[in-house]
Amino acid sequence: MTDILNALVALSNFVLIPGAAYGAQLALGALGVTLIYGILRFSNFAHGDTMAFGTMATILVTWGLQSVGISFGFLPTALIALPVGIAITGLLLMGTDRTIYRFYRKQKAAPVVLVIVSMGVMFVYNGIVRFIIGVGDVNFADGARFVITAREFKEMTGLDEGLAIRSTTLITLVTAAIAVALLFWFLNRTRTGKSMRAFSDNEDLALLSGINPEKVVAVTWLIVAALATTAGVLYGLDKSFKAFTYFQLLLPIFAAAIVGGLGNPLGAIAGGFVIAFSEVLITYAWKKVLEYALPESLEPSSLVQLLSTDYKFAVSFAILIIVLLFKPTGLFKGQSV
Amino acid sequence: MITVENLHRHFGGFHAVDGASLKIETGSITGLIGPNGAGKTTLFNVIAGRLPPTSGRVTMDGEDITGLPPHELFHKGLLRTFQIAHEFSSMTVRENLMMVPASQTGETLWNAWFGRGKIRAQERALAEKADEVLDFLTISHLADERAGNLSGGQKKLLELGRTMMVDAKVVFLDEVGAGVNRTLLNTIGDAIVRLNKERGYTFCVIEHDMDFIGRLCDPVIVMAEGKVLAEGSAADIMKNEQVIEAYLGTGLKNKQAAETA
Amino acid sequence: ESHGETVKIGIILGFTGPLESITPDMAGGAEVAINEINETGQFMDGAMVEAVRADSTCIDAAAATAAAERLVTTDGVAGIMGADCSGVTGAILQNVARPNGVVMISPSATSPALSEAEDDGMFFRTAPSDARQGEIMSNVLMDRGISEVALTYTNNDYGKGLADSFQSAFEAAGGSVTISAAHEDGKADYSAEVASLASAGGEVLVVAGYTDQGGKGIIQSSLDSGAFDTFVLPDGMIGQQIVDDLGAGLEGSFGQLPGSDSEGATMFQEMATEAGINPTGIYTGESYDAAALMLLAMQKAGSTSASDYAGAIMEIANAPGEPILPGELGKALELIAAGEDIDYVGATAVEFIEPGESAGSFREIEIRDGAIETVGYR
Amino acid sequence: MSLRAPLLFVAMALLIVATGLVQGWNLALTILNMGLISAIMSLGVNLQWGFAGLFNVGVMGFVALGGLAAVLVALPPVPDAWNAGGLRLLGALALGAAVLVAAVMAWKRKVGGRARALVLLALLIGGFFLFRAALDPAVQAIEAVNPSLTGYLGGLGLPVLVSWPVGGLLAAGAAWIIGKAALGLRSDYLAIATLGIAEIVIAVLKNEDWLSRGVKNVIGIPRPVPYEIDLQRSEGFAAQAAGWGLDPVTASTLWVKVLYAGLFAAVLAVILVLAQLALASPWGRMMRAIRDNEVAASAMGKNVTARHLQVFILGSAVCGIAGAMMTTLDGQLTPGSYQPLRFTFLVWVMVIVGGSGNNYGAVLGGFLIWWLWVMVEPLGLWAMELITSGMAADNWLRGHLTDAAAHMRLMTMGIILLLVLRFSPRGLVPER
Amino acid sequence: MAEPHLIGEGMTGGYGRGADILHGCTLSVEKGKIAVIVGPNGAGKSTAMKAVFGMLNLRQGAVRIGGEDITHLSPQDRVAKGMAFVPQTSNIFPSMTVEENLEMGAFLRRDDIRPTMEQVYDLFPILRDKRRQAAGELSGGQRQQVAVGRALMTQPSVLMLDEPTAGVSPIVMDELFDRIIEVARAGITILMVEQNARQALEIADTGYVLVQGANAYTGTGEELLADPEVRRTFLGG
Ligand SMILES: Nc1ncnc2c1ncn2[C@@H]1O[C@H](COP(=O)(O)OP(=O)(O)OP(=O)(O)O)[C@@H](O)[C@H]1O
Ligand SMILES: Nc1ncnc2c1ncn2[C@@H]1O[C@H](COP(=O)(O)OP(=O)(O)OP(=O)(O)O)[C@@H](O)[C@H]1O
Ligand SMILES: [Mg+2]
Ligand SMILES: [Mg+2]
Repeated sequence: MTDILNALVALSNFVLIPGAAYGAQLALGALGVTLIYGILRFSNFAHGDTMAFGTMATILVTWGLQSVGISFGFLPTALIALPVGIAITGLLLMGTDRTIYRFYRKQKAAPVVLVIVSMGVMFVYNGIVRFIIGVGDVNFADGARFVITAREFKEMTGLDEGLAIRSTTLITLVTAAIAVALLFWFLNRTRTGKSMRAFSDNEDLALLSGINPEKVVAVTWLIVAALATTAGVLYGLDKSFKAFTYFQLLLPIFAAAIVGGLGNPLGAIAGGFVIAFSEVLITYAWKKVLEYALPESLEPSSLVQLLSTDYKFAVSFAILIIVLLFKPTGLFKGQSV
Repeated sequence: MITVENLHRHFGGFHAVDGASLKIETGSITGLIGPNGAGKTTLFNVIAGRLPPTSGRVTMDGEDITGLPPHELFHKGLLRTFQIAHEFSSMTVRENLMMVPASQTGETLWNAWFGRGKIRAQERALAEKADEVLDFLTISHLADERAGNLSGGQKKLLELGRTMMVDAKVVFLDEVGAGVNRTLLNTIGDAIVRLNKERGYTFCVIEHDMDFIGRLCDPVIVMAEGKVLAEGSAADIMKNEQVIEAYLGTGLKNKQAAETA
Repeated sequence: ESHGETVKIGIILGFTGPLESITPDMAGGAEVAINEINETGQFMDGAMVEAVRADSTCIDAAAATAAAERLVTTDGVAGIMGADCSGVTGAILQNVARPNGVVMISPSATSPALSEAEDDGMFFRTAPSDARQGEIMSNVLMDRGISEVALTYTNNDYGKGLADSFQSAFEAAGGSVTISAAHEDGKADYSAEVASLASAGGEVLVVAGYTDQGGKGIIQSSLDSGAFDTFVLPDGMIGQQIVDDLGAGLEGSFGQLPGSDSEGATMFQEMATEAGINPTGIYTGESYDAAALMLLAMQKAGSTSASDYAGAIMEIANAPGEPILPGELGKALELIAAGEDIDYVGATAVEFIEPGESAGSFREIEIRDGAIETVGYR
Repeated sequence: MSLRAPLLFVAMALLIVATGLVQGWNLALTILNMGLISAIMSLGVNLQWGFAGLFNVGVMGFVALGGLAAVLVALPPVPDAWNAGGLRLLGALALGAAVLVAAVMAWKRKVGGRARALVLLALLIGGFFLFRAALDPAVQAIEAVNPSLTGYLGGLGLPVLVSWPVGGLLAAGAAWIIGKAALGLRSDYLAIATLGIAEIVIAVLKNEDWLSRGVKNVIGIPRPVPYEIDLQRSEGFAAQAAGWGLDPVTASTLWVKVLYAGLFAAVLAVILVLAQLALASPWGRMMRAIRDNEVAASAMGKNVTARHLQVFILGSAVCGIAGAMMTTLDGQLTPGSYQPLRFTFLVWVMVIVGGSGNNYGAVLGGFLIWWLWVMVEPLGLWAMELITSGMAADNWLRGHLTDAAAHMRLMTMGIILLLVLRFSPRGLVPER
Repeated sequence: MAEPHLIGEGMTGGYGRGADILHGCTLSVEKGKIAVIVGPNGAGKSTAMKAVFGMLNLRQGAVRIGGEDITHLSPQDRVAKGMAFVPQTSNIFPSMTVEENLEMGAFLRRDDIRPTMEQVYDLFPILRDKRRQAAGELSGGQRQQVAVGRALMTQPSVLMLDEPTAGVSPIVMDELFDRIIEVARAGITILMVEQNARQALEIADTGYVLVQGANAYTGTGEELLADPEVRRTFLGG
């Protein structure tokens, strides 16, 4: 019996919880990507760097707060700074839209042109972030890192295996759930949300219905700023902030948004978990779990690993491709241009 | 002859085509009418291979053609137009027509690279043919315009024009008349009759303009709610109470009564 | 007659790209040596040395080649301190350095394959060979009575080479490696790797990576999930930053990095701190040494032409001669000018073996009370 | 066509010449050579996107396969490794392929819903373990052969030029498999699928050491042109160089680059002519029709799937050829250096900035963006100097900015990219 | 006589930098009346409608509503002035449900829209059944009904319809024409393009025949219907 419990705890500790944490992080990022795709109809390559910028802004404010001695108890101080970070990022995004994207929107440029333009923006944000905060690792987490550590868990339960739960994991999961619910409600139930969908569906007709495109775009960027900054800060609290890693996050985030179905918030969430779990599960070495779960005589001598971790990205992409082969526009029937 | 046997096409729980059976006789101009949402376009889409049927069978001259992809059906001589115009918007109007004929020499890369001479002759013939068609459709001045820039009606004409670029056996016309000027539509009607008489094309025509149907089609098949409601000559159909109730309405009946009177 | 001339040295490192967070300190290290030389005013009858930086991008061989081409043909550098990643280093060596006859001293390219590259005697490196460090690491573990380890390495020539050499040495010595799992640098999440490492088990986890890259992510994730408490850290993983970042988690972890029982390392740390660069940054000492060696060799040959001074590098690096520590470059210049032999020791106890690479003696360290403490030399 | 394209090409040539005059001809030729290769890559992508609207974001994978070809063709075989496990390895691969073929055949059988799925699953899982059981020992044996220098099977020892077409074939083969599976996907969904496949290709290259030494890299790939050192040592060449008024070192470095440039230019010219002929033919018209409206094209008798597959294979093959050329030029294969940013997205930038759908545009974009990619570094530094020139030497900001100067590189790239697209949103040489 | 409620006067212009499509075209409608535009394909009917709605840059001419010059207003501002427009093509939001399409029509309204929506459903009963379905999945005729419904939701004072009956079945067409008369009686100004010209001209107060971007014939609906030349050349005999 305890063996079974140990097996379950080991599986949770190394697969389920980390997978859920990573999945929720990807999901939050993917929400932003999917929203831009859904409303403005292009894949925004600058999203990773937008997350980096938002996080950087939040970090700077956090430092400010910390230096005057403000903290948030067992929660990270960065959460207090977050709204300010969002506001700054919002300004940046709206400014970018004004100076750059709007021109192409007016021209009715093909989506792929906007994609390339967003690459240009990506390079520029890239530079801005590195100018301001540099290229190194920045640790800005404070407050309690764990809700429960592996050791505490072992002591509490007397099991051989520990179970660690980080506070950021919980915050991220809760935030992702709230964000997707809010976004879903906003897009499908509110007037502004519907007008945004209308704008994405048929821009000219939206105009004829009296919808103000500039307002739609501004609201979109503001929500994106909130999503990107929140995602970036939560990720940074969990791991650490480093500009290059945020750029690298872009690919799994895109993968999540696409496999879930572009333009669909629920899809972004589902996609995040699909990507995260396919990375963790397929390359997992089942040895330990089986040792607990199976009788002595059947215990495996090898690692019982389907593929080595070298292939974890390959595997997650392979799963993504297989999903797409069966569901060509993603799990939740996304849009396509 | 095209036969459709007990054809079903469902979208989720909705039965757009719900057990339709009908025949399109070789050499006929068959009309297909019915209320909006009766399943006419869906039926066309299934016959022409655009949508797979949920169940049922389609044959052409005895051969089972159910579920064949559109391009194979095209090669068998089955052509169709689209209710909502599907032009190649970034190509010129002439190119839109010239791309239609199948098995052009220049459509293989080998010939594109090494058979320039042959291609040139064929292209010239194609361009001439295209210009003839454009002339007929009264849009020859637009030959070099991007098709995306055409007016709504002109796009419908282009749809029709494509079917005139090749020798087809069976042509399915989905509301080519909607949005087309009535004077021009009459000319088109004449052309359809001529193609039917002189070249033996079989036509199946969806149209809501009863004048047009009445003038051209025999027989007329009426669909409603995914099934065949009635079939017969145009005159019979227009007197059919069921059809009047579901489709024609009393307004037109009154008008026609007035006109005949 | 070279009085008042300017000698240019190219510094080609990946200032953008995956290694962008460590390269500024590396370049800084090299520039510390250059400034030191300039301040003496005794280099080649009063010539001044100027550093010209260029971006290797670490990953883009073609861009790196173009950058090196510019340094050599446009700026006319007399030697190249670089490059960092083995891939671009090989490309620059073959396509620019060799054809133009320019010396390259890389502070960090550790691929064993580079030893065999055709180099016409133009290529040197101050980074220790992966093969040697593997053996040392195996000894360190064996001496501590540890016989079962899990191993993860960064998936490049450095990590792979080190992991391979360690594994074969360790297994030959009777130890067992439960799993050898690669990790990619700069990725978002390392749960999958840690899950497999934990499942395979082992007394300690050997992390052949970089302090601010995937290696740190792996350790962080292992600590979070309680998978391992003790880590074995080779050179790429040792730096004060990671100790500060991970706090108590690294307590009791140990490892080794190139270094000898000389004051060189400490002296360099002081100099670096003064110059405002991170003294424990990876490969900063190696960069300092690379630049110093190159310049001293020029002094020795009395020429900035590679064909003249390339041969002098080995002579200077090794005994016999007066040992030279960081901060003593002025003395070295004087000795050379006086026609005496020197034995450059530098920040990393440079000792060159054929074909021009560091033999490497190692310093064993352990993390105690949040500090990196030296526990011995090997 | 207007004068725009020729003028832009002249301007591009002038840029390169100016680079030569200001910064030296070696640098100019280096840029030109990679520019030629970039132009070929961007032609390949243009074939897929510009002609047929296929959003292939897996360019990197095909380029890498081309690079692999250079190793497999040009390096000498490693007899010890072949003896250790070469045949066993080939057998294992054949077994793996057989399992896959069997699985595909089982899948194609129209009968038996759930039973078929189960059989398929059993086949795949069983086959996978069988395959691993056969493969792993062979791999271990091969990789154990002098791992720091070889540890792989080596190549065929043929002239490296052979690897260019072979690279194309390798990429084409991969494209065929990928196309069969994934071309049903549209727009961004196809994009992410191809991106994923490219990542898988790179993962294989990085981790299958028996194939091309994985991350340990293969260096010293033989060249199709002489080595500078040999030229410098040759009496005849020295005399020649003196005749040109150059010292042997400069002359040899220039000469080698000129030779490469000639080879690359020839390949580019052939591909460009073929692409241009294809675009202007009925085939090109058919492709554009498919790009504009697949549904209508298919109703007009065009086999959309087959055409997509064809053009996907062609474009990928072109990328593969370019990849082999690039690896030849670098003289080494370093799988770790294949990054999507550089080998996929930068190529896309070339196509879009040049003008998608237009072969000349793609070529121009290839040259221009490559030139920028190399030149933004000094441009960025220079801009930074300009910005900081007014500041005091010990100004904190100045120090901070100077430290960050390297990042001006990407920023400059971004700004120039945005400027170019601002003034010609449809590319420098638009389709029409 | 006071100026007509809606007037597009001497409109000249075209798309982008291309050639002019309209050449001094004039259209006007009195308040609560119906004006119908007919003409061959490509005559510029849709272009004229777009010009009146501000979706085209006019080089010459003016558009006035109730005497107020609105030539330089954006389309949204014209919606705010009580104008509604059903374009000829892409006139629905395809991925939104039928009901959401109708709601978007009422985007600028702040009052209760339920009654109007009920009216639309009464007029087009099929839409009630399909109200939760994405409009892009509807049949051609059903889409057309959604498009007209969307415009009616605006409760406009000027209603502009570009071929509203294209593709709708006779029974719905009759309903639609009846409804248009009703709407006009309620004081709403109606400007529409029709190819079902005979039915349309029967209910028209004013008819315009447009040829090559210019007015060719103008008169009451009856006059045009009675003109044999017009009948033969434009109305199909
Ligand atoms: N993709 C789809 N998903 C769901 N329902 C659909 C889809 N396509 C069509 N339908 C439904 O099927 C029914 C039949 O549509 P179809 O287009 O065949 O009608 P139709 O007879 O051509 O009508 P019309 O005369 O208006 O063109 C309609 O009620 C429509 O809403
Ligand atoms: N977006 C556009 N760009 C350029 N030219 C256009 C554009 N739209 C229409 N045209 C051209 O303007 C002319 C008038 O088009 P318009 O759509 O106004 O015709 P219409 O009278 O409404 O015809 P129909 O009855 O066929 O709808 C046509 O010749 C067409 O080719
Ligand atoms: Mg229909
Ligand atoms: Mg029109």
